[in-house]
Amino acid sequence: MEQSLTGLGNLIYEQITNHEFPWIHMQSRSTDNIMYDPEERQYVLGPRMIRRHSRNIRHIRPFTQLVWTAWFAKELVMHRKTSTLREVYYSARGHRDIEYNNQQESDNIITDMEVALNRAREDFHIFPEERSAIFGDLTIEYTVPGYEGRRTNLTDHPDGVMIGPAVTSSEFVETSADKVLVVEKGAMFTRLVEERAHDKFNAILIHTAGQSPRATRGIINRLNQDYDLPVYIFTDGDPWGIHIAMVIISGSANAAHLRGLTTPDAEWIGVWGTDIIDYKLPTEPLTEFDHKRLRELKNDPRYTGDIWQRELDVFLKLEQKAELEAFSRYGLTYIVDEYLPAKLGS
Amino acid sequence: MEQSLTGLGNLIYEQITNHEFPWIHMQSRSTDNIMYDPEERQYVLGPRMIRRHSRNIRHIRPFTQLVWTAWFAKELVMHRKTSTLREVYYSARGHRDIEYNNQQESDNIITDMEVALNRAREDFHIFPEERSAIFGDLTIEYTVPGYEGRRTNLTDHPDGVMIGPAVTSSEFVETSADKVLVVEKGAMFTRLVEERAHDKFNAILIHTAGQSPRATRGIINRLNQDYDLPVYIFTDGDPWGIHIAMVIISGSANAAHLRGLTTPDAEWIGVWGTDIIDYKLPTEPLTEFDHKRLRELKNDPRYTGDIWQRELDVFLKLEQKAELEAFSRYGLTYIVDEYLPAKLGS
Amino acid sequence: MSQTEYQSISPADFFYRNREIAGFSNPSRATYTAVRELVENSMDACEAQRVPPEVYLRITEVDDHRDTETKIYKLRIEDNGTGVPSEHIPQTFCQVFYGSKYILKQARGTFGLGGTMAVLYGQITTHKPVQVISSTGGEIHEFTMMIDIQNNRASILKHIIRQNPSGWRGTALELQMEGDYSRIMYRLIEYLKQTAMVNPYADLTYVDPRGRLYKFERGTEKLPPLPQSVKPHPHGVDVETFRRLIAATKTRNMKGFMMEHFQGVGPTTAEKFLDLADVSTKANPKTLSPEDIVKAVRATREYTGFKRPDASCLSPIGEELLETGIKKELNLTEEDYIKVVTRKPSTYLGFPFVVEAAVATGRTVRKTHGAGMTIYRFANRIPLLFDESSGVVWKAANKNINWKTYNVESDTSLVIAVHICSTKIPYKSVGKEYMADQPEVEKEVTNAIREAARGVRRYFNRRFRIAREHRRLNIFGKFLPVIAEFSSKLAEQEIPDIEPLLAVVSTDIPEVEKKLKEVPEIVEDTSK
Amino acid sequence: MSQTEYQSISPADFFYRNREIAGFSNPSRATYTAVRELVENSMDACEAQRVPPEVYLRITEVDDHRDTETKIYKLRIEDNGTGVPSEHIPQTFCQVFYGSKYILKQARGTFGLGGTMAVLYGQITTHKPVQVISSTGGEIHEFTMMIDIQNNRASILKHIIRQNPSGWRGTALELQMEGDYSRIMYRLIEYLKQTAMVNPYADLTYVDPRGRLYKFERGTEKLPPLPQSVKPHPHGVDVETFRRLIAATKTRNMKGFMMEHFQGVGPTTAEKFLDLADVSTKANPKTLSPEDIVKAVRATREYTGFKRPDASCLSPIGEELLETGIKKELNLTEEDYIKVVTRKPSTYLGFPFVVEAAVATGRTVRKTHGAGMTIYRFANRIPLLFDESSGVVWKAANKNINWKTYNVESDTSLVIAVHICSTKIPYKSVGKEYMADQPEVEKEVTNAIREAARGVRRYFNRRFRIAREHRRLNIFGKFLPVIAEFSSKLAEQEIPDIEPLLAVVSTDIPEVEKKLKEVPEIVEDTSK
Repeated sequence: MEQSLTGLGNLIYEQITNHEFPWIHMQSRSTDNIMYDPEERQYVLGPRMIRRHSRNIRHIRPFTQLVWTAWFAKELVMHRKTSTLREVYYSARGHRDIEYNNQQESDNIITDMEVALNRAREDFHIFPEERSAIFGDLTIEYTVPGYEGRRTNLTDHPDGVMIGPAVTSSEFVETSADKVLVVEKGAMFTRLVEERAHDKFNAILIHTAGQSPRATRGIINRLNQDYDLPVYIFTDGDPWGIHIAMVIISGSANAAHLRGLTTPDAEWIGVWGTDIIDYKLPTEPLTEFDHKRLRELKNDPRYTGDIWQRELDVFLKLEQKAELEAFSRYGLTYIVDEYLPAKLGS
Repeated sequence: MEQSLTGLGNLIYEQITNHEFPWIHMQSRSTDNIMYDPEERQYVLGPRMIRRHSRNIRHIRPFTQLVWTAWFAKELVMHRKTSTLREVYYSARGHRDIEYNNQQESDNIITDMEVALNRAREDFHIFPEERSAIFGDLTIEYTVPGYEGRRTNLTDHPDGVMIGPAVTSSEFVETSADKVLVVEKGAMFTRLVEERAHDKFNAILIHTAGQSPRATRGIINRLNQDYDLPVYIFTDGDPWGIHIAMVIISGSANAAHLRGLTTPDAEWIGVWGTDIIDYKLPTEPLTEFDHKRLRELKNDPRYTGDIWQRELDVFLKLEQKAELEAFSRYGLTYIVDEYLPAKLGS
Repeated sequence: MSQTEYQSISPADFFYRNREIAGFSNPSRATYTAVRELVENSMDACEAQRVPPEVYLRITEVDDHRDTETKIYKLRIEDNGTGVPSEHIPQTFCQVFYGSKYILKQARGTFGLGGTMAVLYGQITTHKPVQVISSTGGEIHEFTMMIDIQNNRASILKHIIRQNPSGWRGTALELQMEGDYSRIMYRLIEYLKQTAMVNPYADLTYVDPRGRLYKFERGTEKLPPLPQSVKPHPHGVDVETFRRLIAATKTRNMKGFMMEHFQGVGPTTAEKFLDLADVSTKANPKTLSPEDIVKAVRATREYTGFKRPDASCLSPIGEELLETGIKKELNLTEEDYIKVVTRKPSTYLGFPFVVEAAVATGRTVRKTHGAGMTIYRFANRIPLLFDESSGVVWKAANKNINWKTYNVESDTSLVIAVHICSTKIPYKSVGKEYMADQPEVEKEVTNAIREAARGVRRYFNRRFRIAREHRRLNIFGKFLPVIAEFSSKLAEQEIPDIEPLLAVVSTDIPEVEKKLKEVPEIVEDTSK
Repeated sequence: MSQTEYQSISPADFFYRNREIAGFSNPSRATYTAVRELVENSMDACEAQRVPPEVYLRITEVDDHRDTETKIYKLRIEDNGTGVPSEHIPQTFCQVFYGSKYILKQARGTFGLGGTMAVLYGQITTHKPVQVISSTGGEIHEFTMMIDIQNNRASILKHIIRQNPSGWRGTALELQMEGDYSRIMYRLIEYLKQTAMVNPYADLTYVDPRGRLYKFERGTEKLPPLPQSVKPHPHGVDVETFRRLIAATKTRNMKGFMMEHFQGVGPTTAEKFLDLADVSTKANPKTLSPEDIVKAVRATREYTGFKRPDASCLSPIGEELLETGIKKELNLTEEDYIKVVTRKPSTYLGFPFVVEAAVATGRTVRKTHGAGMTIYRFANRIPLLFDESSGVVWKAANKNINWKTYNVESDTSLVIAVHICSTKIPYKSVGKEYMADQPEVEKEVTNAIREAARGVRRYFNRRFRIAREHRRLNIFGKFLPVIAEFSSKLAEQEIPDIEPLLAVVSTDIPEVEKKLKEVPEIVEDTSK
């Protein structure tokens, strides 16, 4: 890690001493250079390269920010610290010529760095703020400073275990579970824990807290790859929930430059449009925005599979959507007693 | 718990059999009946009572919803289940005459029930979705089904422990800490854990994830009351951060009917307006809305203390605000190495 | 150095050179104005005759091989009015500033220009003469004429006199003009429709250049009273009028002069007024100095004791007729709101006028007119279609009235119709499309709309109350069973009987109100 | 059955009864209109005399004990123009439809009504005579007169002839009228200010009723060329004009007739045109049938070969004078944008006209006029202040032009001034406050504004480019040291020297541009 950052420094340093305006080469992240790779079953960057050139008046500021961010990352790695994206943004404050206008800009430069160095930001110890959680029979061994070698079982804490830097960087020791059940919401996660869904389905439960953070996608990928556990994803029945599932399965365009974050064999088990009909779920009408999004998804190359096209059509036809909590209509245990068995059995 | 709910049922049942339109008596929650009690050091409800009367055409629907909600709560308690506020809202879906228009309406009826029965909703096993977290040397014993008697130490998991129904309902066994340090943000909490602030300051660390959930306020109160631990609160330096601290200290008007959620002796240690000056922190300008809010706080009876008035004036004069992360300007460890020692020492 | 030339021109020449100020600015507008002026003259002639008007209008395209939008049209109009005495026919139709309209009573045309301007425009665009056939009951006179524009007089090409065995009375006129029908078609039909709306006793027939027949049939034979010529009202009379009256008077003193030449001035009023004006009651009018005249005239504006002007020279449509016309036109039902108000006569600059206003709203109005306000404007029973936002009615309806106080929002469907009748409508231009905002007129229009709108708030409230009572009766039957069900589950009891409670509320509304009083007052829960 | 009465009235009587259509609708508006008409007459008289105008205007309050807003004022106006020959003085000032303005050349007043209407209004509100003193260089004639309204003629009360040893030439007029100064004060001053703007060769002096002196001094002695009387242009001539020319002609055949009586018609044009009109070149004009005349007239609109109309009868201000006037008035600096365009002459309905337009923007305009568009309208050098949004200029500027293409947003400060000069301005009303949207006029106005605005986009772009170059030179000095610092930290090396790189960019702009070309083209990073 340190090497790649130092290498970047050397490159720029040499350009300057050669009286060249420094520049770097990287894969283009423009939309026309992001393509779906059916073999990898995820988005990948195409072959087009761009230069970020300090001679270009519109590039010099982001170029400078990139160099500073690389330095900041090197500091983190050297001192075994972690940082949130927001802390990176704030750390630039006060450096008058680097200061970001907003966090979006800062996050974007960090992604540039990932592309330029071909590494995930987690490798540079930079994490997002979102908190997802995990629960189930999985024993892990910590690697964070002060906890090296300590083990814990993820059923130890009945409220579930937060996925922070410590879980992300831990080794997985053993599990008796035979599947992974991913839900998008904390409330449903608590419901599943309370209803002992991990026992009933012999599953590791994960909640993503909305769109899944990359660290959590990485954990899902590891559980699927290392332990051969099938992964089932259970989201709201709306375009946003559907896409949460798809990003776990096939990744996002934003992370086209990274590998190891997708789980192409994971299955989205609901809430389907057909569930709305079959279970007579309470619904909300689709908004104009939902509509637009559903139509976009229909044309997205990740959604070519039959199930996806069928369900997208059902939502568009029904003009309705449903949340996970919609099953509460039939009582709090219905989802564990009836719905999930039916779905996981199929 | 069950008794009070059954009692409510009996009251209404008897009114109907007496050919009376049923009604109930409760303390008014209207703003003119909420007053600050300097002895209790929190907001309390005044003596004014109102009737919720099913004969009144504008009351009959909320009255019906209240009866239904009481029944739902009784089911939860009887079956030792918990429910989120959102699940309560969804559980009413499909009951055509009860259905809430939105969750706000449902939450409001639950508060009515709290007032009518003089109990907190957590007693009826109803929780909000927010997730706060705790870390530090505190051993707890679970009481939730399946974990009865199991103990855990809250340093066991280096990402921190989520405060869910299990932690909320646990018994506190022992602690070696001599203070509680509360922060409003997950990122700062992770920073403190990583910098071993619990060791350095011998503290239990809590993050509230924004405005503190009641369960977390209850835990802070217990640590302060049962173990005599002083509580220090560290928030963003803006009207919203200030008020997060104040609600932990003196409670909210919304919970004027409840006791045991406030910690009047807790101290707000920053980010102060004077810190902005003393530490030359990067700032954002106050928005129009911030301004309005600061002026409201100045006239709030909870803010009569000298420190509060002084700091509110400083913010107004500076026309600036600062986030917790602002200290990152001086490096990631500055806050633990320099700022907090200075603050906690004073 | 140039020599400056001086010359005089005739009124006809003036309007020939400045025809756009009379509404003949381009072929399509000229088509509209010509029709309008001719229809109005015919309507006036019929009303003077006290017969329900029957007006027949035909526009035909004269064979014209040019393929342009501007074409030559033949206009023919016939009426059953008084007819024009043969000796007046040439001047009436071929002389500017000649006609029957220069006296103090209400008539549609007030400039006396309209008919002649149509003839003039036809002549200068087609060089064709006008044909007029008219009879006052005796012989029928048929004239073929052109206007001698430079001298403002008729040049008669042909004059035929025919017998009239059937006793026909009326006028027919035929002229050719360059016009543009396609661009003005919809406005023309709208004009005739609105004319029918405020003249419910008239039959209008129109055959358009494409051969389509439009018939607007009368809804009543009843005519409004014929307006009468009256003496001027003293309030706001100007110096010139005063001077002319003095020049013509036979009275010997000012008291007699005031009583003789002005409306509603009796001995007491005359004395009080002359006292305020500081003019002796005994002074001989003929010897009054210019300063005295000015003093007297200025005093007319300050003296507040005059009677309201005599309305007998005016002919308002009347609340009943106007309501009938509008209801018929808008297809209003009993569910809709309509209120028509005829105000008392008022005066501006010495001219009496009456404002009538109608306000309508309701489901039918929403269906036909959509959201927002629709304004219909009429002046002496003429619809005004152009330049709506420049006129006094638009100003009164949009600027002067706070519609919020009538529970009218910007998307409420509302129709406002305003009719102003006066011996002299304060038009801002000779084209007669909108009325100047004379303060007195503006005030009357505003008050008339306000008065007609007064019931709108009550109408909305009533509709709202009816809907609420329906909901009320429903609501107990809906919620009480649920309360019974879940309270019994809570109490772990059988479901109680709610029939006695439902019996209380299922009686009719007045009884409910009575029973409600017996239930103890409930403190309002203001936290909700 | 009522008896219908017929009568004729005089033009003076017509306008007495309908004075609001000439702009005399109420005391404040009447004050404005009277001043305007008199100032315009004076300016015309001076220009006819080829002397830079010196116009003196004074309004004084006549002692009036009444405590109302409406008061009696005395208006006095003096000029150094041609003067009016004594034999024409009574008619010029006391007869409607008499004057020097009924010929085909550009003059400010075109209705020939203004001066007489002011006199008429003064008379009917105060019953006071008008006093006119005038000399064409010889004796000085002093008239005291009133208008005999019923007969449209002057009644002379006094006529004094004086010697004129100093050779004074000019006219002074004094009248009394009822008016309301306080309500119209700001408009009057704005009117004079804008008049000064488009008449930079005139000295205007104004003493208001409160004794305040306003002086608008000339910026040049240069007068625009005097407009000449010309023959009519054939395009759009109407049947009546054609007929009058035929009645008056001495030519024997139509070819000669066309060449003799119309502008710019030579033998070839005459032949081609008559061929299109299907009229024989040899036909005797006097024997033409009405149909032939109509055919010929309609053909004038279709024949496209006529020359543009002769502009010698028009007197545009000219690009240079107009730019000077606007720059002076708006205090524009070199930093601001202004472009003035004088279009080639065009014609509508046979009347030639020229449109001039100015567009200005920049920092000064933003400071003085705020955000958005300000429109100044002028017609034959008269500012138009009322009813802006009804006129053709407003329509052209707001509806016809897509300002986005000029980089003009709704909050861009923009001044648009449009001057239309014509032998006949297409006013919509006699009050002369806005111009009708004749299609030809609308098109010319739109094109003139477009042309004047053409540089606006370039102006904004240039300003933007200059600002950008400043930033550019700055930016390398700012970022290169930071890159050097942190790359050296990353590489764990000493900080490298960036001076050689800064040397490349610190040269001046053209050199930078040249050097830039040597650097290999950079692929655009479109993901940013």
